[in-house]
Amino acid sequence: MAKVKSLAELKAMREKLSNNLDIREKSNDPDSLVQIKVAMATCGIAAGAKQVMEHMMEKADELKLSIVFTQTGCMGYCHAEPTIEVKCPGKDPIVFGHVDNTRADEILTKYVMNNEMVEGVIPVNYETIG
Amino acid sequence: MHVLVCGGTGCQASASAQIIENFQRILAEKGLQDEVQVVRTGCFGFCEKGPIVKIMPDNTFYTQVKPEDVEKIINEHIIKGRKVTDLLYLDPENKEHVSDSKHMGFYRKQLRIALRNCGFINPENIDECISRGGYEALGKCLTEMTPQQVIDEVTKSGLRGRGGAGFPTGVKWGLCAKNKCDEMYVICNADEGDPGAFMDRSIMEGDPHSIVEAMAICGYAIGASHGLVYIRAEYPLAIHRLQIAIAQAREYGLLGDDILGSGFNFDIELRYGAGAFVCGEETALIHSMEGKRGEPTLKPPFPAVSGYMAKPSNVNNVETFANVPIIITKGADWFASIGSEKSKGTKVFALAGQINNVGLIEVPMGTTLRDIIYEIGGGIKGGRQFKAVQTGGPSGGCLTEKHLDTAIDYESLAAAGSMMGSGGMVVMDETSCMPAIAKFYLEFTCEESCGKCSPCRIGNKRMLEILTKITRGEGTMDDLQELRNLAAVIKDTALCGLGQTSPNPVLSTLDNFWDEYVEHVVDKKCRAGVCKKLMSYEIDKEKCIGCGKCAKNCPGDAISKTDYIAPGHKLPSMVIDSTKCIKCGACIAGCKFGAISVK
Amino acid sequence: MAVIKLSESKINFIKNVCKEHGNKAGEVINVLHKVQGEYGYLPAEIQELVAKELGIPVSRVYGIVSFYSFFTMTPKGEHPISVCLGTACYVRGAEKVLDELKRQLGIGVGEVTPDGKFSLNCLRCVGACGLAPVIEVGEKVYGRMTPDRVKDVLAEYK
Amino acid sequence: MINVTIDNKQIQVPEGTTILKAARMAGIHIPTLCYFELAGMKFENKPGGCRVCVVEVVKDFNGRPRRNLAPACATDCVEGMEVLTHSARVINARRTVVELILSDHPTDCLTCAKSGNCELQSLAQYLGIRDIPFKGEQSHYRQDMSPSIVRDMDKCVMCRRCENMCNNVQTVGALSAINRGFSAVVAPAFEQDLVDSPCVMCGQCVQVCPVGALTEVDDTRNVMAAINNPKKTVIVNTAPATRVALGEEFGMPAGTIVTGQMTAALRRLGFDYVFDTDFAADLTIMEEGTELLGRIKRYMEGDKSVRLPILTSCCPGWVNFFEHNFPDMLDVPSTAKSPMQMFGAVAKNYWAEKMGIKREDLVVVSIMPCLAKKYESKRKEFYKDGNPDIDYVLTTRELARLIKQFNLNLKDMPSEDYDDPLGESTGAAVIFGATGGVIEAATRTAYEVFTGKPLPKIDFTELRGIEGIRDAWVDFDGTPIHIGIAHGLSNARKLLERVREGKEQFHAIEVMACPGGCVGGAGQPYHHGNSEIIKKRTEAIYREDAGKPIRKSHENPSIKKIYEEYFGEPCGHKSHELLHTHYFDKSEHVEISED
Repeated sequence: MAKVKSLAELKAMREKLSNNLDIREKSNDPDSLVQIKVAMATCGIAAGAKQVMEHMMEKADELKLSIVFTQTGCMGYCHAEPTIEVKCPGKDPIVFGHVDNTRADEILTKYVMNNEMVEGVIPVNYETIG
Repeated sequence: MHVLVCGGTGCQASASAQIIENFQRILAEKGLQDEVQVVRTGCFGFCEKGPIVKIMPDNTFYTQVKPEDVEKIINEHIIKGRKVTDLLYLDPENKEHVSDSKHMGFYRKQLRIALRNCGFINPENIDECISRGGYEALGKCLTEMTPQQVIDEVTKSGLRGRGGAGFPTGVKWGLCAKNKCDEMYVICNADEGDPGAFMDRSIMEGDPHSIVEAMAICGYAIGASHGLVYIRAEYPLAIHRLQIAIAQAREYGLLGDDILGSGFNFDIELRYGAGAFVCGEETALIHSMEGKRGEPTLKPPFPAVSGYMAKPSNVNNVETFANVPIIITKGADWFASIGSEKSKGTKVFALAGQINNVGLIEVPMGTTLRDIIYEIGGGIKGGRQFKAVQTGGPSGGCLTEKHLDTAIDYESLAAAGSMMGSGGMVVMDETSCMPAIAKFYLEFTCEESCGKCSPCRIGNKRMLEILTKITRGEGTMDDLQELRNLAAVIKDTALCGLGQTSPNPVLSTLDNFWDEYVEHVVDKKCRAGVCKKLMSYEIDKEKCIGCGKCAKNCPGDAISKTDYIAPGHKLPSMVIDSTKCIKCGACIAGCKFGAISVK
Repeated sequence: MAVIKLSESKINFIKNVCKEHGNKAGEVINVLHKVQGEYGYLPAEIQELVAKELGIPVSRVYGIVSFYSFFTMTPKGEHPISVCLGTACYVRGAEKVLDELKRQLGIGVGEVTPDGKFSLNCLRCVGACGLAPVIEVGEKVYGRMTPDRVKDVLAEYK
Repeated sequence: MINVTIDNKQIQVPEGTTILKAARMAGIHIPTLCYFELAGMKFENKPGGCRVCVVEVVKDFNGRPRRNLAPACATDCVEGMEVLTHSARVINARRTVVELILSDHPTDCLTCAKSGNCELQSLAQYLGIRDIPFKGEQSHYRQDMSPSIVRDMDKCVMCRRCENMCNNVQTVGALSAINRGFSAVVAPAFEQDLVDSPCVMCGQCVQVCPVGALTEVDDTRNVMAAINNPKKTVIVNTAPATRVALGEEFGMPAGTIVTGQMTAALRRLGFDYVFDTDFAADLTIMEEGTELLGRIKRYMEGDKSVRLPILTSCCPGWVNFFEHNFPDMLDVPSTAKSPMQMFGAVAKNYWAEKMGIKREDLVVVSIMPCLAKKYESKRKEFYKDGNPDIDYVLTTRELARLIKQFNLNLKDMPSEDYDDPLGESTGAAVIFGATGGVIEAATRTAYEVFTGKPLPKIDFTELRGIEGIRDAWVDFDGTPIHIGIAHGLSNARKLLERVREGKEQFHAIEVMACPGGCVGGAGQPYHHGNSEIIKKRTEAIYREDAGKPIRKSHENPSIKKIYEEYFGEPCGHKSHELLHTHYFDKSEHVEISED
């Protein structure tokens, strides 16, 4: 990676990166690309977020789902760890709490594949400055 | 169509299970079970108005739904498409029914500035950070602003130290910048020691780049090229992510020499704390980084004059730094528009204790405790009675019902006998005994006192001993007086912030829960049932059927048969020998007849 | 002549760590972190060698080791148990969990079971307040602990 | 200059003056406990820990009152500051703080070695404390008794003076604050005994301890038992620095010379013979001076194996220090024993033989300004058949206590002379008691021996002074000799490191462990930080020298006689046997073990 040499370059980079992320999300196969973020802060991990993420990745492979998994920091819902955010194309992201392997399977097979609601939805309760 | 029924503890307690059952039954009766799906969700965080039912996709939000309301919702809303107005949320301000959750006050209570990227980006990927505008503030400072302008901007924003004391950040930077020197340090205090606080940890785990960026900005502003993060060794994940962030920033040239072609050099190293709460005090922290015992020294000299390695140093807390980049990009005026008159912006709290929605929250300064506890926190666990909320950790105090409508900021919390502290907020219900809570905090302070000054080393120990006496029922009214005197002298004479604030939990509980202390001392009673020495277990001989299970469970052979057979029972009732009872509670746990109680 | 007796591997490891830190006195805490990370504890001989390598009195090293709660001079058990006594855990009953652990293990805080299997310690806040009360066994965190669960948790390691 | 108002008194003080110092300038007494300053010796202890000196700042730099009380010792005055040192708030706080300290302090003043000299005791009196309202746990530690120092940490008030002294002034590093909170205390690593630590027994920690936590080992009972034993012949020798300090214990001004009265008092105590360590000091000069000249000659003749500079070895604290810290340089110091050990060797061999007293029936007592001397007397190499050359060492303070117990007042004593022959000494021997004195005495003799000419001037004032490290070139009739002097072990360390790194070359270096040399020794009357006292003692030492009829060691008739009768020549066979010693490596070594 070459070093960023100026603010202009940084701004151009931001454009490109957010476009890239967008493209990655929307281009070639807009219907099947799903993004899942797993809250991986200490308390998420303590509650088993890692295992759940691994499990979901395996399960997604098994189900031949193309899903982008990313880890992220604390979403703030410590009472409901592990928490994950699922963003299906064209829809608002939904946060699920208390996700264990069983519920993870459910989220994949019901919500992601068939758009059926599953238990454990947490409403987003804050506004973020972006 | 989806019917979401809150399955959180609070709502469950108020019959959400029955509501779900009713929905399923009535929908099935009407043959709608395939069209309408009933889902039990996690807590909506709005337990005060529970049980909550949400109809998707139109996002209608019904509050305080009773099982008998279900039929009406199905008939009116699901079948006829008409909202059931009287079940809609009533906006307390304009008394209008609000149906859409996005427009409800509750959801606007939280505002994430410091946590803006937490839970949003992958903290281990700098690209995601940059795509969210990361490092642009640094770029702006380096290319468009002079160091003085940066300081002025931060000063103008009204940002104050989030570590607890609330010193204006811009002013602090300005003081340090005055002492220009070839070797200066920017220090990030990430030694979050308050038990029950995890804001800083979450920020470092979720958005480490904002800390890296802010430290570089600070370095530019004050003229330092060295950054040091003093971080708790107990936070391995935060350490790991910070290390990654620093390495990535170096790789991108956002740390190192000649950052963004500006000629400004800055780099960051990590230093590890080793478990000493007092190292949150900036002089102690500096000594610890120098490889010494973390003992504070008197200020002045302030670190801005003589800090790390006797060089001018600026110490800020993680959350303080996390606010800096966005102040630069969005402007001081924008930041200053949020919050209360003297406290600008937001504050992150680690909401914990006997509350439904334990979690990390960020609210504008000036939000009331009531909003935080009941609306964001979802109220008290198990529907029990609120008793107190502790802010500021071992340096803070316990606030009560009467403080719930206080708009929280640095001044109001201090005026109420507590303090902002780093942001621990622990909610307590009637099962917490306040003298025992004061004792808990003092135990902590005693354990964490560095031992350098006599008021803290010996004074806190003596206060703890008096509190121990009180919780054992051996206290006297004179002891209560002595506690107050001692607390006042320790506050007045201790060397550092830890010692000076250590009496706060005692003073605030004495002020707000005097009756409870008097009960312990005079009546030898602990109403919360926490102080074992003050408890006695008794068997109601009328309720006891004489099954003897309690006697079997008792590890101390304290329970035996009496001669008395209660009317309607066949076996003689049992009795507890209080001299043998160790108050373990095994008898109560085993009694199915509710015959045993704690007095 | 005072003698510091240590195995060759330990001597080499410690000397290397000190060297990595430039044998600088100011690095003593970082060095101790690494050495304790390797051996689990910091017995007197190790502190003496660290002091010698960094050119500082061993009293200063001990002054540091005895100051910071993270450092310990007693070896930990095979499965070190840490009970969080942060406020959130405390108000949710961590003390009862601790009492039960003490009872079942038959040891006090800071002690190791005679078979060397478990050691018991307290710490202040692991930052998992959402799961309070919390205990750690080795690296694994057990949330929402109750005295009843203690037996099952211990059984996992027996 | 800045203007401050203390207790309504307006004064001007230089910038950087603390409230405490400003108050002292204004004649206002603020009580202190942890604060300690040895002016001119670069030692100031102000951790701001005890909080006894707290004062109320009613007007701070910003025109507003300060929220908390401020420690006067560590708070600088600022322009316009207004301070109250004795307001009701201050007195209540001060009193409570002292009550708290007392609540964790044994109240065994009746039997405490520090009683009467204890700063905490004085404070309690000053504040009129009659009861300790706080009852609670008290700290308990194992008592540690080394040959020199008793550590009773139950009495420690965490003033940190000892720690500061041990680490910064002496760079010995035996003591550190350990643990934290209520358990915090000052101790050697792992709370091991001092004898197992790098402690050099200089005892400066004892000299500065405000309470009875650190005191000297008391040998007065043993000495009285020996005197009471009719079978024993008990003789005593008195070190140079004791005669200029003992008077202070009897209310005489610092720097009063009490040599004759001390001798008389010692006779009244029942010592059979009263001798002078100064005699042995002259002997030391003969041996050490000869050794120095020998090395210089060999060096000038081209022998590159010779170790220069020669280091003096009279100070047992210093000997311990280089054994611990400079094991690679053990062959550098002079092998000459200290004057005291030379005295012991001469007394128990030459003199005992001459008097027909059996070694085991002869008890040799030393009166020393020093605590390390107690340790030195117990070194195994100074024993013969289980019997030590020096049986007991009493400090100046212990001697004062004995004299008082005998209902004697030094002021009323007649002036008496030492006994012969081990009582005759020169001015060169007396100056051993001050920093630079040993090397000046050696120079006086070495010059005349080396050049064969009489000294043009006897006072080498260039070797005197109070600077921590000094050096001077002395012209030995055309041969320039470079002499270094250090007192205080941090200075010794600095100088030695310079030598070790080859940055500077010396022919001879004198080192004294204690600030000011033996006059500032740990066994001397407590100076409580008043460095004027040390200066006065030093001046007295040089006055005593100037008043002596003979001022060069080699001119001492008794010394000449002992060489004729017994030793033959300096550094000869017999003197090697009795007057020289060797050193041990006490540093830490790493050894590979199994496992």
